[in-house]
This record gives sequence, C-alpha cells and structure tokens, in this order.
Amino acid sequence: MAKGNGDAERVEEVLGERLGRGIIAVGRPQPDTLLVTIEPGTVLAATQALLDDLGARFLVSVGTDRRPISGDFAVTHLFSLDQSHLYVVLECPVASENPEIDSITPLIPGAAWSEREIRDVVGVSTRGHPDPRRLLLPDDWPEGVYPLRRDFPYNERPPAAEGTRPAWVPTPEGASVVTLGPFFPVLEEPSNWRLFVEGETVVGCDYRGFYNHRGVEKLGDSVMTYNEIPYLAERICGICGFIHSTCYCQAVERAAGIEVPRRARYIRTMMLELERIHSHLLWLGIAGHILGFDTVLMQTWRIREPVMWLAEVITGNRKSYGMNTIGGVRRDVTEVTKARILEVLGPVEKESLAVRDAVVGDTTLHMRTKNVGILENAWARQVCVVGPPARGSGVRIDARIDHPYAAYDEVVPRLCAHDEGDIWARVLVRIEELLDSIRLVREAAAGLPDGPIVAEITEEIPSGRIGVSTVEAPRGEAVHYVLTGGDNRPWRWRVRAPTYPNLQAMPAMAAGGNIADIPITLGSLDPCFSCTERMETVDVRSRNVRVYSPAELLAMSRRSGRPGGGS
Amino acid sequence: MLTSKLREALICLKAGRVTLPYPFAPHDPEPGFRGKVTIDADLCFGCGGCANVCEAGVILLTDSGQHTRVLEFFWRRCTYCGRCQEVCPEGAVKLSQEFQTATNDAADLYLRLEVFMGPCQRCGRCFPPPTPLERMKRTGFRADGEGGRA
Amino acid sequence: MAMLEKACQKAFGKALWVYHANTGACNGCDIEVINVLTPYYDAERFGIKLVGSPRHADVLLVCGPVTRQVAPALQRLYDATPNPKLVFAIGSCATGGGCWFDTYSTLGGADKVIPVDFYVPGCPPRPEAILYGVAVSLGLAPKTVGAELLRQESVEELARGESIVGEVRP
Amino acid sequence: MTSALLLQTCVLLLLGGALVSLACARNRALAGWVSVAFVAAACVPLARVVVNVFAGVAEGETVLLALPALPARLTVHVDALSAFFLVLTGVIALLSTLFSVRYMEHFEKDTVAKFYPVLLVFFASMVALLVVTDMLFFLVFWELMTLSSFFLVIFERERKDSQRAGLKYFVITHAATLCMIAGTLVLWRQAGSFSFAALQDSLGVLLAERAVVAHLVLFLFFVGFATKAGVLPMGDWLPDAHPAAPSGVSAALSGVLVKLGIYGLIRVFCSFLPVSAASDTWGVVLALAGTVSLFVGTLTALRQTDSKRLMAFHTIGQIGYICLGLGVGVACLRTSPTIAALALLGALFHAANHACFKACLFLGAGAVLHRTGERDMDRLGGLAASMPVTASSTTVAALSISGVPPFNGFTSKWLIVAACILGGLQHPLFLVLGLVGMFISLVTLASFLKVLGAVFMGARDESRSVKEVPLSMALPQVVLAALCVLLGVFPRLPLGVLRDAVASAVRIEVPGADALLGTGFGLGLTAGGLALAFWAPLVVVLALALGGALAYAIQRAGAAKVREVPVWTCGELDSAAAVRYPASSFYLPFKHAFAGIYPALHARVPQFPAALRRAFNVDTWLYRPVVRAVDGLARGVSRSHVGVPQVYLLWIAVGAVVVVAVMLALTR
Amino acid sequence: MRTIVVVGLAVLNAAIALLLSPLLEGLMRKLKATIHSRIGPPVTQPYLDLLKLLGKEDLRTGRGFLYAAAPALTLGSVLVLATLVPMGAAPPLSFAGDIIVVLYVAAMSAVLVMLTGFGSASPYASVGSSREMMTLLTVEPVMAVALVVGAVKAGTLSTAGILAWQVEHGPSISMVIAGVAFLLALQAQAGKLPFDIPEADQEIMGGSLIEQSGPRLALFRWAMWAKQLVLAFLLVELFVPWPRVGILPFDLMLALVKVSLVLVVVALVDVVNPRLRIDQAMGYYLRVAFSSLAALAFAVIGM
Repeated sequence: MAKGNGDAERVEEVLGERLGRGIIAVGRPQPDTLLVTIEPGTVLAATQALLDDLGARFLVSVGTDRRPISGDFAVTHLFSLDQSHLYVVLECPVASENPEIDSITPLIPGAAWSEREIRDVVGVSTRGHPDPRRLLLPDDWPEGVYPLRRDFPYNERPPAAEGTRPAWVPTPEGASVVTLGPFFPVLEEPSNWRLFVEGETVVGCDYRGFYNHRGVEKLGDSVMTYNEIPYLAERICGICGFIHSTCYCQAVERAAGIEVPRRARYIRTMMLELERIHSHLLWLGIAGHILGFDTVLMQTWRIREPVMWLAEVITGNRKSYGMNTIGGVRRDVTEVTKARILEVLGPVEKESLAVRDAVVGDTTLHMRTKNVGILENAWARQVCVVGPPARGSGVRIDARIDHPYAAYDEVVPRLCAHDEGDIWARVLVRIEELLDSIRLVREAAAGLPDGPIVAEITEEIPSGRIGVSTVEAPRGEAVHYVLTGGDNRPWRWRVRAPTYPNLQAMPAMAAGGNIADIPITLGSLDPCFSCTERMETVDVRSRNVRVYSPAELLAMSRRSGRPGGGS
Repeated sequence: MLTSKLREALICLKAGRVTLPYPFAPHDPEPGFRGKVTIDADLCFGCGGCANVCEAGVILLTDSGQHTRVLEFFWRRCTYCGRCQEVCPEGAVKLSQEFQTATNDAADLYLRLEVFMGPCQRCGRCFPPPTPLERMKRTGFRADGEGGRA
Repeated sequence: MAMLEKACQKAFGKALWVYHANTGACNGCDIEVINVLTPYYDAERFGIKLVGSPRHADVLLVCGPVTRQVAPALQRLYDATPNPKLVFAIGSCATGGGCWFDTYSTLGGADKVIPVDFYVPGCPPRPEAILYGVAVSLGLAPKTVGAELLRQESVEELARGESIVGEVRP
Repeated sequence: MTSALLLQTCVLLLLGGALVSLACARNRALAGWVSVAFVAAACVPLARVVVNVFAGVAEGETVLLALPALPARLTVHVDALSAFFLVLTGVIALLSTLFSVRYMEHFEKDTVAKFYPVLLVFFASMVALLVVTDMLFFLVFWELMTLSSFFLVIFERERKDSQRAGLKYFVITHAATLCMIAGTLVLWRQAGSFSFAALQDSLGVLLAERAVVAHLVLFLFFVGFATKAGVLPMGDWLPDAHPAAPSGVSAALSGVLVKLGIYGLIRVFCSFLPVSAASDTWGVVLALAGTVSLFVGTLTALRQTDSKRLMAFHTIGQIGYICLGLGVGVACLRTSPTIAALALLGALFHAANHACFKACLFLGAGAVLHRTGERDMDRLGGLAASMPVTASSTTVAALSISGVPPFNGFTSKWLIVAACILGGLQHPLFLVLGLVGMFISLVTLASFLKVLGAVFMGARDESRSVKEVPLSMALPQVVLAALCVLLGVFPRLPLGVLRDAVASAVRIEVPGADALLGTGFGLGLTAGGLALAFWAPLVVVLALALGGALAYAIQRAGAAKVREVPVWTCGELDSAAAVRYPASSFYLPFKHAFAGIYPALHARVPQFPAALRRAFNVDTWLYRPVVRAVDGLARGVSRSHVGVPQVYLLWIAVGAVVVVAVMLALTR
Repeated sequence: MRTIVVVGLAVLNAAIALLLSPLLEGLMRKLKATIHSRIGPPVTQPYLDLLKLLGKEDLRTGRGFLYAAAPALTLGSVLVLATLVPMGAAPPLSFAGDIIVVLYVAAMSAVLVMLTGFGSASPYASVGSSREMMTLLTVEPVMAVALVVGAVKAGTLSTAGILAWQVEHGPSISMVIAGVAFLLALQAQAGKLPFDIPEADQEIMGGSLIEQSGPRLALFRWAMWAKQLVLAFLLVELFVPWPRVGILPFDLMLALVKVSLVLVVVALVDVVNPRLRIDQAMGYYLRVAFSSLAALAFAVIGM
C-alpha cells in the first residue's frame, strides 16, 4: 500500500488547505485508512474538497452515540478514493445538547438515506436536508425515541404513537397511485413502492421501505459478542450472507490488527465467488420470472442447484454458511471437497455459457431490456450506485480491485463493465461476472496454500479502534464500519448493504417508464431489502467477556448459561 | 431470434427431466449438514456453554431445586449455526442430520433436559459426578454461585 | 349437490395455491421457497403453484420474523385470503422469531399476528424440508418431531432403578 | 282527420306550448311541466299520423299555402321515411323535455324563459321540416331549427366554452345551409319549382345534360346535409355544441337533430339521385366520408375525459356508421338491390338505435352532472352504488352503442357490416370499410368501458354523498334503455317498418321483408337463394340464458360463502381517491398511437367592439321585447353579451350572395 | 327432428368446450413442465383446481348485478360461442349467428371480464382491464380479417357456408395466410405468453381477476380455457377441415387431434418467450393485421 501512503498525505494536505483549523486530528488506524476528525461546522467544506479535489466516492454515514464515553454524538462520513486504494473517514463530533449537523445531501444525493437514518436512530438531525422524512422506523414509532442511543434497551417495544400516517409524497395532479408492496409477487421482500402513473406511464414514485427492519444492530447491543456477530451478519441477507460475515470479520480484524492466515483468505475467496455464482444465476432466473419467462427461471435454477449442494458439502448448510469467525474460517476445504468443487463447476460453466449464447440473441428479451430503466452514468455517480448497476452504467468500480481483500491480490478478478446503462447492460455484466467467478474459484482452488485456517487471537481487542471494510457482493459493494468497544463487543457496527445506495437511484430509473417495466427495472438492481434494512449493531450483552483465543473462548463460554430470554 | 429460441429449447431438452423423487424417496443431506439439535442426556453436565453462545437465545437454563438444572431448547427459532455443538466440552449437544422437522404444533419444537448435577461450592462451577456412585456421594451441594444462575 | 360440495373440499389439498409473504426475512427462506418450485423439487407435482394475489391463494407462506412495520399488512393479508386457508411459517424466523425474536422492531414469529397451521423450521429450511412440510400438511408423511423431555437419573431414581432418559412425546 | 290537419295540430300545440311556457317561465317547475304536457299532447296527433302511414293509408300531398310568385307551395306529405323520423322526433322530444324539468333546476341563474319556448319551437320546426315536400319551406324550417338549436346551445352564455361552441355551430351550420340554398337555387332554375318532385326531375335532366353541374349540386347538398349530420370534416361543430347545451337538449341534438341531416342525405341520394353510375360514385363517397368520420370521431372520442364531449364525438362516429351504411346502400342500388336495401335498412335502423342509446347516454351523463356537478370523468368514480338506475341504464346504452350482442346497436351494426362485406364481393373497398367498422366498434367498446369504469365503477369517493336522480329524470333513461334491449332482441318488427321507409325513399323495387330478412324468427339474409348471414338474437339470448344458468349452477356447486372485503392494495391502505384509475389513464398507449388524428385548433374567441356587441346582442333584440311584453319576466333575463355569431351572419349573407351569383352564372 | 339434432349438437359442442377444456389446459401445463425439465402437475390438475376453487370463499369488492353475474355470463357466453363454432360437424347454431356474430360473441366474454375488472375497484384490475381492452383492440381485427377472408372466398358470412366451401375447395393461398394470422391471434386470445399482458402476475398480480376468488375465479378461468379450445376449434375447422369423412365421431376426433396440436404450438410459443409490453404487443398485432390484409387481397383476386 505504498501508493496509499502518498495519497493519504495528499488528502491531508488538501484538507489542511481547505479547512485550516477545522481539522481537529488526523490518524492512520490502518495503512489504507485515513481518519480525519473535523469541526462539525466544516463538514461541507471538507466534503466539497474530497469530492472536487480528490475525486472521492461517498460510502456511507454513521451516527454514533458516544455520550457514555465522550459526552457527545459523532457523525462519521466514509469515503473511498478508489484509484488510491484509500478509505477516508471524516469524523465530526456533535454536541449532545443540540444534536444537529449540516447535511451533505445537497452535495451528494446518495447520502440522503444515510442522513435520514441517522436522524431516525440516534436523533442527530441534519440541517438543509431536502427530504427529512422518516426513513426506517415503523410508522407507529413514537417521535423522540431513538433506538440506537445507548440508553434504549434492545427489547423495549414502545407503545404505538396515535394517529400516525405514513409520510407519503403527495400524488402529482392527474396521476393515480399504483402501490407495489409491501406484499407484491416479484418483490421477494416487503417494501412499498407507490408508483404515480398516468395510464401505463410512471411519472414518479415514492418508496417506503424498511419493512424488513429487524433491529440487527441493537440486538447485538444486548446479546452478541465479537464472535457471535458473524452469524448475525450472515442473516442480514440470506443470499449474500457470507459477504456480510466476511465484511464484518474483516472490519474487526482490521481494527484489531489481526493477520488472517492465507489459507483462510483463499477459502473466503472461494466461498465469496461461489456465492456470486449462485447469486447471479439466481438473479438471472428471477429476472426471467419477472418478465414472465419462467423457462429461464427453471433452467438457471436447475444449473444453480448443484452449487447449493456444494455449499452444503463445504459448510454444512445451503445458505447462512456459518463459516466465518474472527481471524479466519471454521471449516477447512479438504482435497475431497476441492475435487467436488471442480466437478460441479464444469457443468455449471458449460451450461452458463449455453445460456449466455441463447439469451444474448433473444430479441424478445432485448425488447424488454434494451433502452429500459436507463441509469445515466452521471446520476449513477451522484447517488453512489455500486455493483453491476454501476458497472452497467460505465462506473468502473469493484471493491475486489479497488480495495483488495481476502485473496484478491493474488486471484485477480476481471472488471466487467458496459456503458449503456440499461437493463441489458446489467444482464451482460452479471453474466460476464458469473463466468469470471467460475474462473476465480478454479484459480483459488488451484492456489490454495497450506497452513492454519484461523488465526490465534491472543490479545483482547482494544477499544476505540475503527475498522472499515468493503466486500464486493454480487449486488455491489457492501461496507462495514466497526468502532470497537470494551466488553468484547463493538461500540458501533454499521452495515451498508449494496442495495442501500442502489435503491436511491430507482426513482430516476422509473420515471417516464412503463408500469410493466418497473418490476424488471427494480429487479435489475437485484435489490435486497433485508440487507438494506438491517440495522447496524452492536454492543454486547452486559456480561464481561474478553476476546481470547478460540480455546480460551470455549472455556470462558462454559462459565454460565444465559438466564432469561425464554420465548 | 429463431436460433436463440432453438438454443433455449435445446438447453431445456438436453437437461431432460431432473426432478428428484423426494418426498417419495429420501434425499439425505450431505455429511456435515447442520440439522435439528439433539442432546445426549447422559453426557451433559449442565455447564451452560451452549446457552451462553446461542445467538438466537434458544436455550434457557433454570435451576430447579438443589440438584436439578433444566435446559430448555426452544429450537423453533434455532438458526442451526452449530455454536452449541462447537463449545460443548462433552459432545453432548449435536446437530443431527435431521431436517424433516415440519409440524403443525409449535410445542413440538421443544426439548427439555433435566440435568442432575452438583455445583462446586468453591468455584461455583458445575460438574457432573462421573459415576453413579460419585453422584450419590456428591448430593447436597447447592447451586448458589455467582452469575445468578437461575 | 352435497357430493359435489364434498368433492370440492377434497380437492383443496390437491390444488394448493400459494401466496408467498415475506414479513421481514433475510431472503434465505424466500429463495428456498422459490427453489421448491424449480425442476429438482417441482412442487407443482402436487398441484402447488405460486399466485400473485391473495384472493387466489389457499396457503400463505410466511417467511421471516414479523416486523413492527409489516404486522398490520400481514393481518390485512390474512383477511384478504379466502377461507379455507392454511398458513405455513417457513424458517426459524417465522416459526419462532429467529435471532430477532425479542428485538424492538419485531413482534416475533408469525403466530404472534395470525394463526399458523404448520411450522417448517430451518435456517433456511432445505427445499426438501419445505416439501416435507407440505407432505405433512397433506397427510402424505407423518410428522417426526415432538416435544422431547429428557432427564438424567436422580439419586433417588437411580436407587429405585428407574430411568426415563430419552422418552419422546409424540 | 287528415294527416295535414293532424300535423298542423301537432305543430300548433308545440308553438302554443312555447307561448304558455314563456308566460309561466317565472315558475320554473310549472313551465317545465307545461312544456311536457304540450309535447305529450303534440305527440298524440303525431302518433296518429305515423300509424296511418305504416298502416298503409295512402294520402296525397296537401297544399297549405302557396307562393305562386316563386313558385313555392307549402305542401305536406308524410311517407314512410318521414314517418320514421317523426317517430324519432316525437319519442326523443317527449323524453328529453321530461328529463329537463328537474334537470333545469341546477341552472339557478338562468331563466327558463329562454329554454322551454325555444325547445318547443325547435321540436315544432323539426316536425315541420320532416313533412314538407317543398324545398323552399324545407329550407325555412331548416333555418328555424338551426336558429332555435343555436339558442339552446348557448343557453349558458356566460361560459366561454358555450360562446365558442355557439359561434362555431352558428358559423358552420349556416355555411352548410348556404350550400343547400345554392344547390336548391341551381335546381330551381332548371325546374322552375321548389317541389321535391320537380327538383328530382330536374336533377335527372341535369345529370344527363350537364353532369359537372349536377355533381356540383350534389356536392353542395352533400356538404349541407353532412354538416348537419356531423359527418367529418364538416361536423366539427358537433363536439363543441353538444356538450355545451343542457343535457336534455344534447340528447335531442344528438338523437334527432343530426338525424335530420341523414334524412336530407337519404332524400337527396336515394330519392333525387337517379339510380345510375352517378349513384355508384356518390355511394362510395358517402361510404368513405362515413368511414372517415367513424374512424376519426370514435378514436378521438376515446381520448376524451369530459363525458359529454366524449359522447358528442361518438355521435360523429355513429353517424359515420349510418353514413357508411347509406353509402354502401346507394352504391349498390344499381348492381345488387338486395344488398342496397340491407345496407339502407342497417343505416336507418342504426339511426333509430342511435337515437335511443345516445339520448340515453346523454341523459345519463346529465344525471351524473346534475348530482355531482362533474363532467370530468377523472374526478368521478364508483357512482354505481349511489345511482343504480342511472348506472344500469347507462350500462345498457353503453353496451348497445358498443355493439355488444344482443342489444340493438349490435343488430344494426351487424346489418351494416354484413352489407359491407357482401357488397365488398363486388366493391372490394367495402370489405376494408367493413373491417374498419368492426374495428371501430371495438374502439367504441373501449371508450364506453372507460365511461363505465371511470364513472360508475372503480373506487367510491366516500367524501361525496350522491343520490339517485328523481323519477322524472330516471324514467326517460329507463325507457330508452328498455328500447335498446327490445329493439335488439326483437329486431324483426322495427326492421319490417323500416323496410317500408326504405322502399318509400329509393327509386328501385325493394324486396319484401321476408325476402330480405328470411322467414325465421331471427334475421337470415338471403340473396338469390343463398344464405348469406344470420343473426337470431332470441336464440342467442336463450342459449346465453341456459349457459349462464348452467354456469351459475356450477358456481354454486361448492356452496361458497360470500364475503364483502376491501380492495387489496398489497397490504397498505390507501385512500380511494388516490388509487382510483382515472379516465385519462385508460388505454394511454393506444391513445398515444392515435393522438394526432383529430387536429386540435386553438382558435381564440374573437373580441368585437362594444358597440357592435350591443347591436347584435341577442337578448336585447330578441328576448327583452318579448319578455317585457309578458309581465315582469325581464328580471330573469341574463345580462350576458354574446354577439359574435351575428357578425358572422353578416359575412355569411354576403358570401351567400356571391355563391348564388356564381352558381347562377354557372348554370347559364 | 331437425330441432332435436340441432339441440343435441349444440349440447355436444357446449359439453366439449366445458368438459374437455381443462384437460387440454392440463396437457399444455404438462408440456410446459417438460420444457422446464420437471415432472409437472398431473394432466387432470385443472379439474382439481376448478373443484377446489368452487369450494372456496367468494370474496367481493364490487357491487351490482352485472358484477355479481359476470362470471356466469362469461362462461355462458363462451358456451354460446361453442355452439356457433363447428366441432366435427357444421356449427349447430349457425342459423343463429354468422362470423360477425362469432367475433362479437367471442369479444363478449372479454367485455365481461373487463367490466369485472373495472367493477372491482382495484387499480391493478383497472390496469389489467385497460390492457385487456388494448389487446382486444388489436387482436380482434386480426381474427376479423382472417374470418372475412373465408367469407370472401365462400361468398357468404355463414360459418357453415364457409366450412362447406373450404371442405369442397381445398387449401388456397389466402386461407393459409388467414389461418396463420388466426393462429397468431389465438396466442393472445388464450392469454398465453408473450401476450399474457392483461394478467401479468408479476406486474399487476392477475390483472382484471386480481380481486376474484373462489367460484368466481373458477368460472373465469374455465371460460378462458373453454374459449381457447373453442377458438382453436374454429381455427382448425375453418382453415384446415380436411380430411372430412362426414361421420361425426371420426371428424370430431380428428378435429380434437388437430386442436391439441394447435394448442401444443401455442404452449411452445408460451414457454420460450418473455412477456411483451402492451405497446410492443399492440405494434406486433397491428403489423399482423396489416399483413393479413394480404390474405384479403389474395382472396379478392380468387387465390
């Protein structure tokens, strides 16, 4: 990361010029992470500088309740300098008396949800936010109750507020509303889209999501330890569970400076790519299903099924593998399973190629996907779209290449991008990635080094450290941010799923389209609401358990059963 | 376009009919599959490690009387992560290969184990009497250690 | 006429139309539910098919813990489905709330909001497990689980020579 | 009593009614009921005349007045064709007057003094022009009819759109009248008389000697009558004028007034025009003009969201059907008289049917307007529950106009389309026209499903409480809807009568009803012993009833319980107003495809100097003197100031002189 | 005597439409499943579906006589259509309706479905009905042209007349083109992909029928299956009636075999296509309609 060093200095320099005394402190928690603490009043200037002078890409904003430690809140904006392989963490302390900070949404449309979420969960409001409606709490949630504040118990269910109505955008004149969801056949998950239509033409839409908000984070607040959270992270999303658990583990490992053995990194890479294979095949089928082309669904899922069986062989479960743990993986890939992997991949590759050849020339599919649901490159950048939707619009980002993790420094993926920005481009990106993933799994299997699969953790994870990790999920880049705490738990764990920014691009893609195009347009984002609507996390249950080596942990954990908690 | 349709048809026809005979013939999971939780009552000494690591809070520990510890598995919400199996020092808790657990009654998804045990008065740690004879010898210890073991 | 009525009732189990409701699940179960319809498992063998409107449904497949936001909608969904109907709770979240059974923004399992007829635990349940659940509901297969009450012998019982270890209540 | 006497009684009753209603115009309800009484009374002698005619009581022409100088004679003669149109006039006049009594309540500001008298004069003029057989008097009554209907159109004269509609109506119809005058003058020069018989002969002579002039004359008549009938492009006044008038009048305008254009066309092209190559040509022209208006009119109607405007465009479309049938009939007169007779039969039957369902639809739209104050269908919805009678009768009428079997619209369309296809065996062009007719029948269906879907079905707006209209408004709708069903299911009787009408109009021998329509209880068209087409509504209705009963038995087989539930909107609740699918949203992709078919002219209503405006103010020179004379009614007279058309009148007068001069020069 | 024959044949036709249509639908599903590489439902599944639906609760969101009677009338109108269409013999009620009547009666069931959709006050149903109408607007002309070609060839509008003419004169260019056009129209009339736009489960959740449950849904579905069978009969009988031996059972069996083949083609097209958008479908059918005018031109010049 020598390059990162030089660029970090440049960032410091630029920010120093722009902000002057606005900078409170500058730190380097990891070689590729720059932590800049600034006066909250200079947040707009800092953001402007990062965007204009350094070409930074916004990742996510995190709101943290630090009152028990330092008596204030913190709003942290994460940026990525993709070319420089550098994360920039912009931390703004916010006084607890009047928690308010300037909104950066006017500069970065993609920050809108992050900031709304901060208002919802920790109660730091944003000045100048163009759309300060409630984002993720239930409609009947009382005002002024902030679930992610430290003094809010994880299992408290405040009584419903009276007479609340969902905060819907007013219907444009002359249009009628067609509601999609919360229960809608092609949205596998609950979310409420209100399409404003004139005839079949969509003139606008409003999104009320977060029906899937389960309180993942706060749950950890009272129940989880560092080593339990991977299982929770996995259940943020059933399809890309391994991505989230990897991302979380990496964030903690980075914060704590744990070196993961190479074999574990390779195994993680293999699993990540296997997950991409089954996810992309799944998506192809679902896309076909949305278009009524059930044959595609049936055939791609038939091709996919052996991959699922393979997952069962390797991990013991078809999904929610339970493979990751801090410092490595739980199960090894033996020679036998390796042979099995290669055996399965052969037909998958052959049939995927056949599907590609068939689909690419199918003009009826083109009719439905070409020039439909167009996401302009400029807008994709503005709302910080990630993953295949971004790459389909010519935004050439891929976390595996920009911030290499696991074994991606040695098993190098190909960046698959198209410039058209329509649904078809996203289809092509995914098919190419699917084929590339098969290559990557083969390479990783071939190059699998010997050694341990999990690092011996000998020291307690220090508190107050931050770790930022990005992992390229099939849907795009997942971001996990961990602020370590005492008591064997993170103080704050923030997850940004890839769908979170991608969904924000949906209104622009929907407007002017046809009702019939909405499901496939939405589908082409490969949205994953459950990921999006998790809710950060974590603090640990009240008992004091340090992190030790697995053996020690084992011993410790026998100490006591957890009282209470019955059904 | 027509060639494309033909290709699609070809993929379909090449694959043939793949439907598995399940449920009319068994389709067992791969070895290593994490299924329904089972417990070997004889091996458990009631340490509660499993309850401690269970992320879904499936396992409830209550001490009833002086030498009975009750482990209740409300495994209807079990997430099959296998942590309990991992931490169990005696290998009493195991995830079986069983996945055919559908039922019409939520009460079926429940496992209750009453462990006969005696906690050490000094360290408060529970341990099982290794032999029936020893068990008989060790009656009379009380479960009043720290950690509020209920 | 009465005969026809009876025939209609009999046909119920042979043509279950399924409406899939995700009430806050992580997608795992949802994907497995769809998987059940795909070639390897092919639930349509049993006349099961996925429908788009609750009015057409005979079975509600509920996946996921019921979140606070989705609960009223789930209740409405239940009311919008014509009788007779079955509710399947698919996956650990829907059967018991999963790892979020007691958080501030969920209400727990599906049976906290609507009556559930069949529970299919699993995280996620394998497609076979879902098929098995269907088979159980149709009476094609017996249920194999029951509440297990295990007990180690106490001193007194040992003395009496009694042991009830491993008894399974059906 | 002779027909002439009966007709005089009828007209006098109507005129008397006009005076009496003017006298009691202060009391709105009284004026209304008086008008109804007089119209009803006038219908009695009218009915007698019609019965006489169809019973075959032969009467010659009766001369009531003669102007030897011209020479013109006010001759009265009722043949079967006139009788048929008299029936239409009588029925619609009675029902629309009845409807208007309560309907006029909601024009609180406007006095009925300018409504009922004018309406009755309007009816009288129509009756009169249908029975005269002298072209000069025909034109006089024609003008009277035009003027009286003009005043009805601009009834709400404060409204800008009423002004514009009135202006347009005035200008266009007078231009048309001018054409007719010009044509008449040419023939008059040749014949030296205004009597129909003389004009007919002179046209024959002209055709033989100076074909160009003859065709020019025919063209002038075609323009004149087609304008009144609402055939595009001349019928452009119609979509503005019909909605502008009060709904009862709209019904009368659409039900009868435009039919008189058809009457004129039949007189000219079936009676005057000899069966010759010229009739073949003009038949094709008529058919093409009809197809153009049905195509353009109906597709434009599809795009409307104003209920009355939509129906006005449909009038253009349906007149197109009539005109198509007429054209096919005229074109086939020479080559295949049977098909010609069928086509004309179809055209006339469609005219009758159109009078029923279109009047019913306008009354239905009026009822909705009366109760909700809305004509914009985007803002309406779910009225079926609160206005069941209106909803049912509108549904029947809508299905009729859309040609859904077994309602009456289907039977006449079936006749026209069958005639087109059978005629198409000789003139392949008619095949295409017939197909267009079938396609447009679907568009009509689409359009009226939109009306039903947007106004009567769909989400109810709970915030507005709407009641059903009173009996006097509901009854006319029910009667008309019942007529739609009866004429559809039992078409033999009306078609038998219409055969006589056709026979009296054309100059060829028309086969008997049995030879035309078959001998069965349904309709079976035969020609030369070959069975060509069949339609037996009774059988189909019976089969449908049996099939439906069986289906219902199946439906109840499982003894399913019925439960009323709220609409499923994916789990979230939404207000009915928000989720309602507005009329403008229906078939948008389809409408976009035909968006440019009816060019929209955005002409501004011209402003004129105040002095001119005053000078031509209708109220000052027409109403006020009359009204003042009748004690104290002046107060109610509107102070509005529409004067624009009168200026045009001036221009038209000048233009008329020029045209006549040119015509005379040509004929020399 | 003649009356008895007519009534008997009419009942036979209606019975075929009513009782065999679920079986053919079942066959189509089986075929679809085979293409999907799976076993699929038993061929009798549609019967079970119907039976089950008949026993379910009847949920209603609309009111009024028409809304209540729509399902029965829809199925009834299809049964009427069946008696106007030849099935092995001349159409029993051909004296009551010619091809124009056939076209309009065929549209009647669609009208009732649309009215039900609008009547159920659901926005999705309205979108569905609107789409149904647009489909009808472009599909019916295709059918009309195809049938009119027959009328022009035979010189009569009578279905029986056209059938007799076609049996006598054998195949001709214009009738082949018209038959193909009719087959294309059948795809949309049967509500199969790529033209199941009005139903579109994934977009508008069943369209016009979203609010229909239990017996009402059963009747609508049944009517749809029966209609696709009846129209397939119309296709094979009017455009490919040969060979014809004049013995009813034989001709009927032969026609049934041909109908099954036609429906197999429909199912095959269904299974390898995604759903089109309504504007694309309309454009497609408009093109078909205009191309089929060529058949009309051929017919006029006697080819």
